[in-house]
Amino acid sequence: MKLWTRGLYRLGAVAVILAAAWILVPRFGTESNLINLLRQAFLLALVATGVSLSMLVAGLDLSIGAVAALSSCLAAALIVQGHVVLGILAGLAVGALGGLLNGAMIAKLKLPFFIMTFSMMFIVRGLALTYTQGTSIHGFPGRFTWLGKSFVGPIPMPVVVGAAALGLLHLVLTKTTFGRITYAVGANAEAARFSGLAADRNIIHVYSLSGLLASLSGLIYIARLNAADADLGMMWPLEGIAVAVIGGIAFSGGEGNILGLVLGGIVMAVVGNCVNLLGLPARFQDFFIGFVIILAVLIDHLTQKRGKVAK
Amino acid sequence: MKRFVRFACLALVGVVALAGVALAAKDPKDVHVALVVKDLTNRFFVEMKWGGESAGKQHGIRVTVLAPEKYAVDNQIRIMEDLIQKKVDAIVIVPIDGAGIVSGIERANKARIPVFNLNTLATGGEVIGFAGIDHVQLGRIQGQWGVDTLKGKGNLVILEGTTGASSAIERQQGVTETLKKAPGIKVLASTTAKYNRQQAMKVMEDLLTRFPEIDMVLCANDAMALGAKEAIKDARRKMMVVGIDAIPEALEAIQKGEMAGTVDSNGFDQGFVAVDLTAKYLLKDQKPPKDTLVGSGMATVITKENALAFDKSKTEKFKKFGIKVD
Amino acid sequence: MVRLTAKLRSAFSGPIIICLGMIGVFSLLSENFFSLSNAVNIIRQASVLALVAFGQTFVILLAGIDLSVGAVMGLTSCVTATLMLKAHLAPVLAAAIGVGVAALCGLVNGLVHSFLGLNPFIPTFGMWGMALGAALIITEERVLTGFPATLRVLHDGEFLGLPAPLLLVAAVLLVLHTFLKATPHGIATYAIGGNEGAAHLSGIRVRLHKTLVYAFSGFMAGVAGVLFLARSNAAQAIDTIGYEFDSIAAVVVGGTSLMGGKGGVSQTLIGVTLIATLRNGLNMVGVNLYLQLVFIGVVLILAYVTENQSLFHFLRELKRRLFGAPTSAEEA
Amino acid sequence: MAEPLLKMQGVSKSFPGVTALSNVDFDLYPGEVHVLIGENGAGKSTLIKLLSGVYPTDEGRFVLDGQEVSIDSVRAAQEFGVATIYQEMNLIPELTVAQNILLGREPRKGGGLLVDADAARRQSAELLGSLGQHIDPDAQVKALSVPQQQMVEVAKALSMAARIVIFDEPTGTLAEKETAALFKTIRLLKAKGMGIIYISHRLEEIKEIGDRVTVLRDGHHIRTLSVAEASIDELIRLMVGRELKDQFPRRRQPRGEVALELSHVSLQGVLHDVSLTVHRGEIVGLSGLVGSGRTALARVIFGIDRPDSGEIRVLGRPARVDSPLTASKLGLAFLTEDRKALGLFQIRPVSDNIILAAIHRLFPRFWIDAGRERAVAQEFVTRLRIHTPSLNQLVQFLSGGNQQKVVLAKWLATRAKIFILDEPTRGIDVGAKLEIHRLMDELVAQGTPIVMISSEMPEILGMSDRIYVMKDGRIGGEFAHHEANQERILKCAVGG
Repeated sequence: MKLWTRGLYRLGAVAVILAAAWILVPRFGTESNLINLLRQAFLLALVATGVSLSMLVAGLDLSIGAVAALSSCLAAALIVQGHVVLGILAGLAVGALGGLLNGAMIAKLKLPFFIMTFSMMFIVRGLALTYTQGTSIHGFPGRFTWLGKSFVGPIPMPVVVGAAALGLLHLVLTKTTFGRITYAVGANAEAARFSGLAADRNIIHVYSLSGLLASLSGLIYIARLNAADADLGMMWPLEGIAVAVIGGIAFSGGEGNILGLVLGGIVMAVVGNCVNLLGLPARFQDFFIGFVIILAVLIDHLTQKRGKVAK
Repeated sequence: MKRFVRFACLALVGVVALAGVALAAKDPKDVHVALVVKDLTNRFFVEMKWGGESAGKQHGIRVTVLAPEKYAVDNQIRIMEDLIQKKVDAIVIVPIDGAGIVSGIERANKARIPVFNLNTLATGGEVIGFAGIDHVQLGRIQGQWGVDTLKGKGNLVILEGTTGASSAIERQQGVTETLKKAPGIKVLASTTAKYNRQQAMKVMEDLLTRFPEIDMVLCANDAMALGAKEAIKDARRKMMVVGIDAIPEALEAIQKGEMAGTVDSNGFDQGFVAVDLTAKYLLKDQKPPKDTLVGSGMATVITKENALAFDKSKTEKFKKFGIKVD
Repeated sequence: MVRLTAKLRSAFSGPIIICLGMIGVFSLLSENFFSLSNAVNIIRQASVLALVAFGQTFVILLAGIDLSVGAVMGLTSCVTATLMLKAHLAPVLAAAIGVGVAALCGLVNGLVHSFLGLNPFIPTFGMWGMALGAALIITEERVLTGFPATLRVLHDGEFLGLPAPLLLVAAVLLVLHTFLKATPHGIATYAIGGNEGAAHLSGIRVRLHKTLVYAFSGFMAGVAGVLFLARSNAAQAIDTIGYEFDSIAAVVVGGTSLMGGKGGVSQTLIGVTLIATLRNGLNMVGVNLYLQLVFIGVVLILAYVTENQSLFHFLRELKRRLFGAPTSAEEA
Repeated sequence: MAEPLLKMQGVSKSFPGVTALSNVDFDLYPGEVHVLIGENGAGKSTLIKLLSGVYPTDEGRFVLDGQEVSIDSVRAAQEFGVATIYQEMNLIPELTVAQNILLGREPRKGGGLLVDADAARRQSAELLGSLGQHIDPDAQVKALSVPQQQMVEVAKALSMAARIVIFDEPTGTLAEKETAALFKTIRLLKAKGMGIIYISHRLEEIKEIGDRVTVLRDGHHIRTLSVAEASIDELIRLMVGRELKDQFPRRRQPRGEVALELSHVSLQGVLHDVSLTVHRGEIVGLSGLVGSGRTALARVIFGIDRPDSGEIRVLGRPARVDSPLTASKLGLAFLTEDRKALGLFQIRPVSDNIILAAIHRLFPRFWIDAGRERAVAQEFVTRLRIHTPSLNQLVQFLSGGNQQKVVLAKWLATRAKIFILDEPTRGIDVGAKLEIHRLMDELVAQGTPIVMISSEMPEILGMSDRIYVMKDGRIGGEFAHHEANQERILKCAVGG
């Protein structure tokens, strides 16, 4: 019950924001803008999945941006040679591998997630730059840019891919044993161990998945930009946290869901979009986002209180 | 622990005493010049690095190229401080911000390490010379070309560089100068995309929905132009996109007809000239001229017609210095 | 004999070993690294981070976290600069106001966190956005320069031949250390971090205390912001972004537990020194930027590992984990 | 009789949704121990939390020797001389004994700015001395044993110049000997003319330590009577409002083949050459003092700690149990002592908590069938009479007894073949206690063996078929239930 009511509150809030934007901001409602809004929202949500998954197990993955950069640069190197499928697979593999390393060090060697992923961020970014030597890899075959540029009816491919990935993730989290164990580990890792669950293995899988999704976002981005740079996703960890927080993923672990994440993505996208549509300087964006975060969390806080009362 | 500290202090004193007598060597092998650029994740500065290193090779001196991992002037100051400690023979600095870097240069002055200022003019401190491209001029070339090709009327969007960065301000200044003389041209929006490709793509997406009619986009560097052009492609719109810097990727885009043009800011020569002059100063005491203007590789906008030729000449030059281009 | 080695091991714990190791390596690779002037240089560079990290230490001792410091530093330096340029205030006054603003940001963090019981990540991260936005707005994203050099004394000045930042940091360290170890409030800080409920039941005003600690963290970020201004002699909103994570890293690598209740400012100083020495050394040796990043990451991990489980154990563990052995049965 | 030290009149308190206390009267005389009993949720804890200023009171008067006072904060309570020793430890492990005792009230120097460490050390030493304890004031609390920690808490109470000391389930974590020591201390406080409020679920303790006893039920004051005239059965009746004849329902039966066998198991410094056998169809009681290695043994059996030597045979086959994962795969179940930290997923719904341990058995094919999940959860909720508004209720909102039932359900769902229950009924009310005992009896009736660790002598004696007594990590002795009695076990545990 409780979780549902909270979901509804958030849905309502987003509806209000959208309505307000629609009325107040010129050209907000136009088809082209909505499409581009949709695209930005889903890409943000996708980027945030990496951070959110680690948050679900009471961790935090600061290395997603760097991992995405490295994996997409390596992938790009293969793709420009025409090995599209191979490149994509390699990219995803590298991402998952990076995540695996994070997870293993955190779960098995008990490194604090902060130190591990923070250091990982440096290491991986460094490797990516060493590989590209600071020049971009560009000129992809259409068979690849298709991933970021083509449309399904009016819907841009990134939205389709993003929606598919998020939907799949939603199923995995709600309808599978892996999902349940993930929430359990986030709620109380020790209890999970003492209940005979493979908590450590779960944490490793979660971080690997987070790395995998990061590299997927990376691939979509380079397909859109039609070029891969080693400085891809510098701000992703912070953007991801913002989306996750607005989406109601709890830092304490074990709370939050994908629906919230998508809503968070929409809110972030709307804020940025409106700032540009209103012709305000970019600088207002950060301010509003910080503001929205507090606001979202306050709403959440109140509804949570309700939840307790409702017992 | 205590014991260690005492030992460390003794050791320090000893080393300092020895280090007392430093001798200035004229043998090129021992001459060490450090080139500090803004950022090494950007092709333009990578070419500037190549230029510097090539000049170093010619003189047979040692050249180290450094850059901050974060685009912030304080980090450049930090690097300069470290180089001062390292007692390099000279520092060539490409300030992220002309005013912000001053305290760094002053520290070098205090340590009597000659500083050569490259590309972006520092507003204070003593430098043995400045070499650089005239950013205002680059802006003028770009703007004028825009005015001419639009035949004096049309809708224009401008993507500025990182707000506050002097190169961005100057390039913008050049553009606006020329546009003032063309009242027929309407500037719909002029906003920053932080010299960054991702940023530019996002900003452009929003601008495209905001303005149904855009004829031309002027970008303060090619990275932004390339980002913008992708956004335009996705929106299935057509308009001319012009950049600055003439990085290979832009040249390809121009040949493909995806970008209308770009202006060469000649990173390689800038790097080369700066290190060359500094080396001459160190080895042969030749005081470099106060200001050296590095010509743009081409005094006009590079378009489909001359892009190929320009690209060739450039790769020729790189080959000459034994730089292998991907 | 055994006791002596034990003593040595405790004295030369984790980060210190790494520090000494680095100093050794860098001294071999760069002739000018091991010199008094470079030591001073490192101290100058470390001073800003040290001040932020001290504030962060208090927050982390409470098992909290303050993500806003980086942005708050920027806000402080921008406010101070603006006041000097536009309102032509006396630098000292301007700085005071700047620090005041920072403390206010911290206070808000503290209030939202402790009185609404929100996870500290959230208010402080929200504050990150708002402070950064505010700084960008008042500076219109420009770099502010050309104000009286009065403040630069803080960074460039010398007293009795000692660099001002050294004295500043040393003084702050001394005060904070005694505060933590020898005053009721210091003990209360450890108590709250160790067991909040118990602290409350012992009559400690937990919420008030927490709020003040966050305000203090903001205050320290402010001071650091002013020192940063004095150092670079230019104010820009985004320049200090990143200090939030750097400071946390410094605190944790130093050996203060993210779980709270364990650690202190002296440990943090070690962490800060380690990071500063590393960055300086890499430049002195002339390692290229790309590899520098890799080194920084690796050393941070090593430092933490050696600090918290002797490298020895770490390797044994690693071996055990990798080549399936008793403990890896969970994978079975 | 003297003036009452404390009178509480018409005290009421309600939380959103629930009325915790309605119009309760309570009084306390100097030099008496007033015992407070009642089932979980009866309002005991609420009452003392009001008295010690943790919650504000809705209605009611507090009269402290003659004059009315309002206790609006923990500090206020302390200033009125009310000190509370809570069920869960309230010390800070990282701080020293002295720092803990005087926390928040440190002796000052340097113009009140600095803590006078020497004075603190002296005062703490004195306080502990007056309790006949010799604990180093500079020792870190985390280095102390459980009973020592409790003595530190008492010393802390004394340091507040307390006139009223509240003990909330103090013996929960103590074994008999330590309990005896604590009672000695309490008598000492009585002698000093303090008033003691004593809360416990262990009715047999009341006779030993109490003067008067007040029974609460569902937030109402039921009756206050002198311990002399109160019989255990009557008290139980007053608490649950219904007859509860036998607290220990056991149907003895012939034991089956060996299910679990430990031979010469040792763990550096904790366990020494422990050998024991558990047969199908029997409950084996593990008795002994806290820290005698009972829990350590359970942890070894369940693979949390790895023994240095010795062999463990499960269902006849030698087993290398090196993690809870393998343990549960082998059909072992371990209900831990600390249900909050190690047993429950507080922020997850009841249904999740019930199915999680069995998740791979119930859903071997990765996908979770929602219908099946609810069915299983519902089955246990009904069978164990877990009181919850719905299967989606978050466990954190259930009462202690029901939480314990959920943990038990979690293990029952795994169809484990051997159960290890560590303090299965600690801190839960008589009603729930009985139900859990019934479940244990059902289990063994079906042949499933149970190893039960308990510090409650009656439970050990009442439930076990065989009893192992542990002492300093060794098996001190073994008794069949008919030959066991309080004295023999105690003698064995204390080793007189």
